Amino acid sequence: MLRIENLSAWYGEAQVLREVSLDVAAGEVVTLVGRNGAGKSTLLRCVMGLHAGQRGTVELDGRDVGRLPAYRRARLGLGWVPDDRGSYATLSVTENLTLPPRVGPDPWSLERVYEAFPALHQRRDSAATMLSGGEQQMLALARVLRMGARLLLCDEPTEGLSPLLVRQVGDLLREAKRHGVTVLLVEQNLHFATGVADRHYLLAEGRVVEAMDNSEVRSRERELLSYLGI
Amino acid sequence: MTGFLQNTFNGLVSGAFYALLALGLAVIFGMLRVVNFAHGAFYMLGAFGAYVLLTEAGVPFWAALVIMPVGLALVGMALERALIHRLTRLDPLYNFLLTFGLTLILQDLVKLRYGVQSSPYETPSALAGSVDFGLFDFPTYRVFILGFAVAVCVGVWWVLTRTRIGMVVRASTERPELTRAFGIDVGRWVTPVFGFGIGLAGLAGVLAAPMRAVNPLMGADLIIVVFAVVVIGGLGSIFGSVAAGFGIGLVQAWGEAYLSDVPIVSQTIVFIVMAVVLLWRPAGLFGREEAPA
Amino acid sequence: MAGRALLSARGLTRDFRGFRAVDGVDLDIAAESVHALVGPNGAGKTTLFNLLTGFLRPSGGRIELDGRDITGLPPERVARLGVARSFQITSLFPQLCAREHVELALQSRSGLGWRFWRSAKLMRRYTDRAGELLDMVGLAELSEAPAEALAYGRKRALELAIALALDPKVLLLDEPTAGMGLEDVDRTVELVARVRRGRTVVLVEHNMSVVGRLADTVTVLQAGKVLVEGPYEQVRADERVITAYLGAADAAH
Amino acid sequence: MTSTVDTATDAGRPAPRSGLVAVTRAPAWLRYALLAVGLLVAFWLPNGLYPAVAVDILCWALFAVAVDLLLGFTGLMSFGHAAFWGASAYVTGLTAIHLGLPFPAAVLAGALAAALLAVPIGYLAVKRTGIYFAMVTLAFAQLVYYVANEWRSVTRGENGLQGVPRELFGLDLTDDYYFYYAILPIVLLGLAAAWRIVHSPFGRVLVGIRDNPARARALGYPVHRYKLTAFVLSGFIAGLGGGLFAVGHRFVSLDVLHWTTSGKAVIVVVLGGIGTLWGGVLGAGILVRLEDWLSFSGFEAIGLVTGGIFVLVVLVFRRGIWGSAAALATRWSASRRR
Amino acid sequence: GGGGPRSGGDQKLTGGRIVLGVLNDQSGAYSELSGKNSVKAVQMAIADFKARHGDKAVTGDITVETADHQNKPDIANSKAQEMYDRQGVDLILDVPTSSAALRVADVAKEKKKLYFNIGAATTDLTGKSCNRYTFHYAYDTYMLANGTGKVTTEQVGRNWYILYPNYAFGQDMEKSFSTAITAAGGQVVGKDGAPFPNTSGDFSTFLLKAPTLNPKPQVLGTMQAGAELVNVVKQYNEFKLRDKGVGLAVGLMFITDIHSLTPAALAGTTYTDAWYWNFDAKNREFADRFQSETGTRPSFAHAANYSAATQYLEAAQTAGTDDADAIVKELEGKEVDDVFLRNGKFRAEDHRVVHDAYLAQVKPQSEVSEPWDYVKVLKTIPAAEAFRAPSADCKM
Ligand SMILES: Nc1ncnc2c1ncn2[C@@H]1O[C@H](COP(=O)(O)OP(=O)(O)OP(=O)(O)O)[C@@H](O)[C@H]1O
Ligand SMILES: Nc1ncnc2c1ncn2[C@@H]1O[C@H](COP(=O)(O)OP(=O)(O)OP(=O)(O)O)[C@@H](O)[C@H]1O
Ligand SMILES: [Mg+2]
Ligand SMILES: [Mg+2]
Repeated sequence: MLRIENLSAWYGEAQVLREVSLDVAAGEVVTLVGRNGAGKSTLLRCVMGLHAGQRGTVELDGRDVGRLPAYRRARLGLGWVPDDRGSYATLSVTENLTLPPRVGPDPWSLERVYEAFPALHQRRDSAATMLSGGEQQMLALARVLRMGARLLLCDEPTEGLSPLLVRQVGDLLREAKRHGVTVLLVEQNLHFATGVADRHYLLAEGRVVEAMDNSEVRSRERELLSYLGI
Repeated sequence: MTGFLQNTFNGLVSGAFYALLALGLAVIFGMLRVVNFAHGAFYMLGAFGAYVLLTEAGVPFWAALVIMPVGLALVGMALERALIHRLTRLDPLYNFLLTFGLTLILQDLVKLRYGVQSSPYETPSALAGSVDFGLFDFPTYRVFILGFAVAVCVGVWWVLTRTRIGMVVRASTERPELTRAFGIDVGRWVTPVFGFGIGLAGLAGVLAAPMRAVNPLMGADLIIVVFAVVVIGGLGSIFGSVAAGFGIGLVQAWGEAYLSDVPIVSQTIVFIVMAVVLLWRPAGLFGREEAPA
Repeated sequence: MAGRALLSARGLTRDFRGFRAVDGVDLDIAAESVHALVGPNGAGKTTLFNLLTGFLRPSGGRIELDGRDITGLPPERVARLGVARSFQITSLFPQLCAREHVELALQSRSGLGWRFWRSAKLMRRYTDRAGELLDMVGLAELSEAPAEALAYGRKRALELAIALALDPKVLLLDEPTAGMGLEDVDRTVELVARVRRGRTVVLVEHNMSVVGRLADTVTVLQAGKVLVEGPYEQVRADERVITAYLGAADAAH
Repeated sequence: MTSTVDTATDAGRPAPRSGLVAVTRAPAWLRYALLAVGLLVAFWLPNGLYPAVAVDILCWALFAVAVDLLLGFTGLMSFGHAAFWGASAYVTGLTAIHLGLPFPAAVLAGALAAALLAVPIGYLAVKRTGIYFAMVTLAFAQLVYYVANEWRSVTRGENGLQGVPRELFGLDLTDDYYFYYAILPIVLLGLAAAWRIVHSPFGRVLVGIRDNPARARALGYPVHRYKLTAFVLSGFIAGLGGGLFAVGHRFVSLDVLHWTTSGKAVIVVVLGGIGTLWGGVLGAGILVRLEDWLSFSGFEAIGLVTGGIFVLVVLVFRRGIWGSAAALATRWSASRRR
Repeated sequence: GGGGPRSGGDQKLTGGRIVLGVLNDQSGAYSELSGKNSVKAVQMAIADFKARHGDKAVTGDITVETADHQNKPDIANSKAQEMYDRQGVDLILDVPTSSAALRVADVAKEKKKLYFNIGAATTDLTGKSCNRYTFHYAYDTYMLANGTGKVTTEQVGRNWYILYPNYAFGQDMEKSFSTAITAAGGQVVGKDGAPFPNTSGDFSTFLLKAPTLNPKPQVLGTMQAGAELVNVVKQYNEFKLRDKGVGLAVGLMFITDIHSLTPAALAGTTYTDAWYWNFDAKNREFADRFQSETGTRPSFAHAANYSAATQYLEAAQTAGTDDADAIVKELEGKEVDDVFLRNGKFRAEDHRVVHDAYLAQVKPQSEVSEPWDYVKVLKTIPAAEAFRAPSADCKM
């Protein structure tokens, strides 16, 4: 579904991605793991079309989207959960949820969102930036589900969530997957990642250094942890 | 009593101008985070445009009331595309400065072409009479202005807070990049909103032409009072700006009528109100408190 | 363990336009202890932090620091009384480099900041100490990089260095390990364990292993109220905490 | 009262990495060379220009530096600094007329009065940041304008305060040529004070506050009080300029308080370069000279030129003249070192 | 290089030539009333002077320098100094705006160079700020009030309501009007100072008050000028005060104001003018020449600038020098009659240049037969009555 080839990206003169190639098949959940500053968030922004200094190919369903502006990509079914959560101060929670247009076949209804996240229902008329950190994270996730995006780009969606909610997010992602949604996930929490993902890419210093499937990760967990740690 | 009612009515009429101008300012600010210093200049262009249309093309008031706001809205949109747009990523102060520069330019351009003398403009004949309110009668034109301004303010407020248009535009201004990532073409929205705000200023200008001296500097000092009005109402708040607009009109009229012995107060009352409001509510009467970090 | 309460709150309440985010919280933070605040998202932890540090004014209740009433003091006053905090959502000076951040923090308790007639070279006296602190959090090589160019996890580390630079009596850390890689989480835990000596630390964390390794006392908040308070082992076994916060599986580990 | 907390995003932060930094990092020889050139130009000025114009340039230079102290280093754009410039002009004029003090003493009195006026205005204004601050200061300056306009018994209203003496221990300073050199030390002192403030520990704190006020509070810095102090200091320096201006023209008119005066000060700063300090001096020289030339040129639309400069600088030349030059110099010296 | 007093030499003319400086508003509120066309008027005066004297002229080298003071007194100050010092100007002309006018008077005194003020209204120029080198030429607040107040009280109605802008000019005008009205047997039943500048542009509070006063005023005297006058008149018409029996008298109005309001809006309004282009054949002849030069009819200020330049040059011709003291001596007490100055006299006591003034009334639109022909002159106020007696405040 998503194919990235020889993607490089720069901030000014500093190169943060070096010839990254990876692909994600339809219906798959794939994670990107890597240490802080490895370039994971930058990669997602490149896919979304939000990063100016990039070179390489980004293909969606076999179509080169490299020249499309971000809003056109979104309409092809891309949904982005930014790492800073991206809540709108000037919009209420409900407005945050109704803002994005539908882009896919199975958009969540408002009721369904509120059922899944009762906390949001309770704060539905507050400005979104007034929410607690975790609530904002839920909002960001709920927002792309509302769009019915086919490919979710989730940047650390569990950061700052309580253990209960982390599990809930896991369930959500698995459920989304059952409905045929594809997910590219950036995650620090290896435990969470193995719970939801099929495959993993290990990113270091802007390069893909390894691609693994789930079982491989489980068996090499110790080694990987130390790799991520050193 | 009659005198009081008349003064109140007049206060509301001058308040209507403040409200229309503050509304345009608030719309633009709310959506683009731009404080448009040139708002007063566009008010002037509205009035001047009506005059030019009348004398050079024989276009009557009613047509001008449509043509000028629409025309200025287009000018505003061009301006947004050509200039304002380039500064959106920077501090809002840059746009404040830019529009300040534009103000000087616009004023001088009109001055070069039409001179500094006030230009004549007559009340449209259909509104030239007066309406009898029992206790007193009142110029029809003033009644018209009041009704018209209230209708416009309510309409705009409704669109911006109760419809999807308002929501999209607010989102686009706050986080253009993110909003784009949601499949919304931000550029398509921001420009018309700027144009719309400018159009409101132009509308106020056309309405003012029959009542006020039409000259290149007519908006220059006015805009500062309107700034004080939006600070009082709360800069981000549409409702607050409109309410403060009418409120200040009233306060000024009452001040002139009942405090004329202490001119220093009646003259500075807007700013005194502003100081008090700032002491008591730094974000303005209806402004939102800034969120904790 | 439970020594004298250094920081305490009585009946602390905060409303936001009719919504009660913190609801009559009584809290005693023992001197020289590590006290963790946990609870579901939106339970009011950050709000409680904001109240304790003066960033928000309570709608009701009072706060005492070392027996002194500090209710309603502005944040800078609270900070100068020795209460330092980090922010949940990173909050730095984007254009200053890491070293300058720490220097500013080190300087804040001297009156030097008011000397508009003296040379800024006076601030060099803090450079060495700033270097040490940055080294402690693993930012030594990045000390000259402007904060805006740091990756997220590095920014979190810098937050910590700044808080330490204030050499506070009470250190309030809001999710210090959120967004950190494992290496950094470990380092942070070690660091907190190191600096806690002679200090009181209040910690908001969702990472239960961090809580377990550090906390003497854990307070669980829910819907603005204190649900349970006690030592870690006791709290994590508590039925109410499991249903409200941890969920069954986590408790099982 | 509820406590408001500024968010980092809301804080006004006009200058992308201030030019000051660029200059400071420029090699020392460059800095001293610039200083020497600056002093030479200052001494030569009344010979090359009409002395009255040169005097104006000095006064405006102080004014601009005062505005830049706030704008560039505290992130606060005051669009109402005419209040301090003008208040000082009036107080200077009044003390000079009624007490017959030597003019430096009168100017000092004026500047102190300006600083005093800056306390209440600043107290209210520093609660807001960014664009709000600009609007609030603008409105308060207008308030001061109206008060001066109404307080006719003291200010003589529209007719202006005429006949301000240039008393200095009986020296004859009626010729602007000599007067220029009489005020030069005062102006240099004012500029040096601004430079010192920016390069003091206090100045560092200001920059921190500019970038993230909430963070600064958490570090224990009373943000409002710092901003207020900066505001008052800036008011004082603007007051020095205003007082000298009054003595220079030997009268004071309401124009000194008009908002267009505030606007002109900001133009001067932006033209010179925000956050560069010396940019303001350069900007003052250029704009004052330009206006002088324009009023003899027969060109009717002076606003067209100043407005045009403004638009141009904001759009394509954002660092201003000094800022751009400093950036160039830094790049040049860096490439030489390589 | 500036600095140091310059040596005059012992020629009769400094620098061998005469330089006239027109310092006025060329871009602001007074730019149409006076502005660049005043420069044209001065050039006409020079041409006429040369034609009159031919080879016998004191010099053939007479030039005009000009500067725009933008109504800002600080600019006026620098420009005036620069004109006298650097451009060798012997006489500065015009200078509207009272604050600027007063400041330039000081400069003239200091530099011992001549200054004829045309455009300013303040009586201080011939009062406490008078000096040996300054003459006040065209009009002042006393003249405006005296003519309109007296004649309107006698001819239109005894009871007045006065609305004035609350600043120096407005207050002066109000006082002068009140004095003139009472002297003529009238009564001021009410007066109000409106905020100045009036940002709301609204005067309705005051206008509505007028008909409710007791006794009811027959005349509304408005002292507003320029754009504010336009606002007052527009709203006066809006509230139909004329129909309610309240006539309108204006303190300070120029022909350019009538043009912008249209005669229809002002029909019947009375005011005092210093000069009117279509008053008699002599004026009209000048006006025709002026129109062929500039494309427009002259205002009083244009005529006054012409006259002032002419009188200066004639005085220099007689004195044979451009030395200011000699010319002052020549002018003081001189009686003249020209296109602007009728029964004119350069009063020695206070340097007021007195001349006939005119009470004018705006014609109804139907009687306007050609462009700019907006008023008829009701009465000529003789020079002796038109201006106040020399003030004791003036100490030469
Ligand atoms: N705005 C910026 N300017 C300059 N460099 C940047 C900027 N944003 C990120 N970088 C650098 O780019 C690199 C990759 O950043 P990125 O945010 O993609 O990392 P990440 O893998 O998402 O890290 P984290 O886990 O901390 O979120 C980092 O080294 C960072 O310092
Ligand atoms: N300024 C505010 N205005 C309105 N509501 C607020 C404001 N600040 C916080 N809240 C609400 O108060 C509640 C508590 O928020 P708080 O940030 O304290 O939660 P938290 O316990 O820190 O959660 P998390 O773990 O997700 O960070 C939330 O429901 C939030 O929406
Ligand atoms: Mg990231
Ligand atoms: Mg929190």
